[in-house]
Amino acid sequence: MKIVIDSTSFDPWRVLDDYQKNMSDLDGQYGATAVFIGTMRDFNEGDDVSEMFLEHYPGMTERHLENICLQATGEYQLIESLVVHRVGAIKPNDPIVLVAVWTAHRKQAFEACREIMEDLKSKAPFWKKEQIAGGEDRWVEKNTKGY
Amino acid sequence: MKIVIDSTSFDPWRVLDDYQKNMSDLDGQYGATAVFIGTMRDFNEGDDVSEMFLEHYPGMTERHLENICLQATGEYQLIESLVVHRVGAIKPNDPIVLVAVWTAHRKQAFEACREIMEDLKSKAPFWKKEQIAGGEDRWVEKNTKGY
Amino acid sequence: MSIHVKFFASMRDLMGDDRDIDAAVVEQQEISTVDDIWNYCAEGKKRSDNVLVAVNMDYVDGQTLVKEGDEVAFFPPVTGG
Amino acid sequence: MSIHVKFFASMRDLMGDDRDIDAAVVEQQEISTVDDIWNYCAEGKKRSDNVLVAVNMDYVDGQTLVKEGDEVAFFPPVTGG
Repeated sequence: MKIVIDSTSFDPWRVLDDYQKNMSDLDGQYGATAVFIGTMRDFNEGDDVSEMFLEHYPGMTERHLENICLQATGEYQLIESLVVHRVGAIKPNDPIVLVAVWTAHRKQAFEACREIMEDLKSKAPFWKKEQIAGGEDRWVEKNTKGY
Repeated sequence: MKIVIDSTSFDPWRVLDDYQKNMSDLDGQYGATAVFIGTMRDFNEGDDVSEMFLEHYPGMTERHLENICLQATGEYQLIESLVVHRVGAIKPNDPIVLVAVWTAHRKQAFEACREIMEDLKSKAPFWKKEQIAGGEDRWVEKNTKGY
Repeated sequence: MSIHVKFFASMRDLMGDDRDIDAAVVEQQEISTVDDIWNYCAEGKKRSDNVLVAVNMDYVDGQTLVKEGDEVAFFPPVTGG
Repeated sequence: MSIHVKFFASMRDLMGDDRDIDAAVVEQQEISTVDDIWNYCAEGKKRSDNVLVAVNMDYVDGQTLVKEGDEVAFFPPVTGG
């Protein structure tokens, strides 16, 4: 299990490759890997968004993400899990969040990955402020529905 | 949309990296990527499995996977989708299947990825034959439940 | 022209290799459905309820009509992924 | 010892920067719950129903008791991911 709060851009496939290479003692045990990646789009609610700032609550954010993963590990028998989340200034097409889980079977992988994401979206202390093209900064007020 | 039937081992993270780099005209449009990877374990139903052979129905397999992705594209507004499936001789820890979808929002990504996998598992013409350590080859009779 | 019959995985172990049924045999034996094809090839072997059938690479059921030039495939439940 | 109060995102725009409430003030003003902290800091501003509160980085509600040394945070609904 690993939680990363990253203030610089990350390459999700490379992060996954590196993480899985360090899991080689688990080779042959996991049959399923589910991954979700959230990426910054260049529009939101009808406006062009040129940049975004992601604020978090240092300490509480890490602690909350750890708790989410610990709970999912018990509930879904996760073999491994990884969460990476960007903070700071973000440009369109930058990855914002990566959630990955490794399990024996696919049912657990699908369900755990989605549940971790939904918990993160609804409870992990992050806040987005958008820079609208030709407009003022605005705090994002709500997330899109996950179910 | 791309369907690949692969008779040699593939690196899922590299495949994803390459595929997404070729999607650069879609940068800024997709906000969600969901990925599932099925990997060969070294045990099944209590036995050690040293090797596996994956047979398919050339022509029908590709056609069926294309139909699954076309249907999911319409139902979930997929921006892009990719399915890679191994055939032939497979060793433990080899990736067997990769399903990836790109969408505007996460709900569609999670649901489409899982539905494509479930359809693939229940209808795409592939058959596994396991080589049991110290035993005979055996055809796998059924899959584990996905829901 | 003939009907091409294919067997996959454990179905091949049971039924043998792929085979063609000549047009003359199709006519003589009055082979018109998927079930007829099975009965012609099976030499009395029962077809399990879970056997899947495809004609020209589309799933069909046993009552589906077949014609010369068709490819008819019988196979066990799939186990990919 | 004092109580540390933090505001995040749009809550900071509304309430200003983080602040410490001195032990003497806590005693004098009889500040014992999260709601008391808000009322002391807010100068009459109403707290919206969707404002989240954490004490020492755990989510709590307004009736939660606070003590000197605690870190109390107020913030709007989260929008990460």
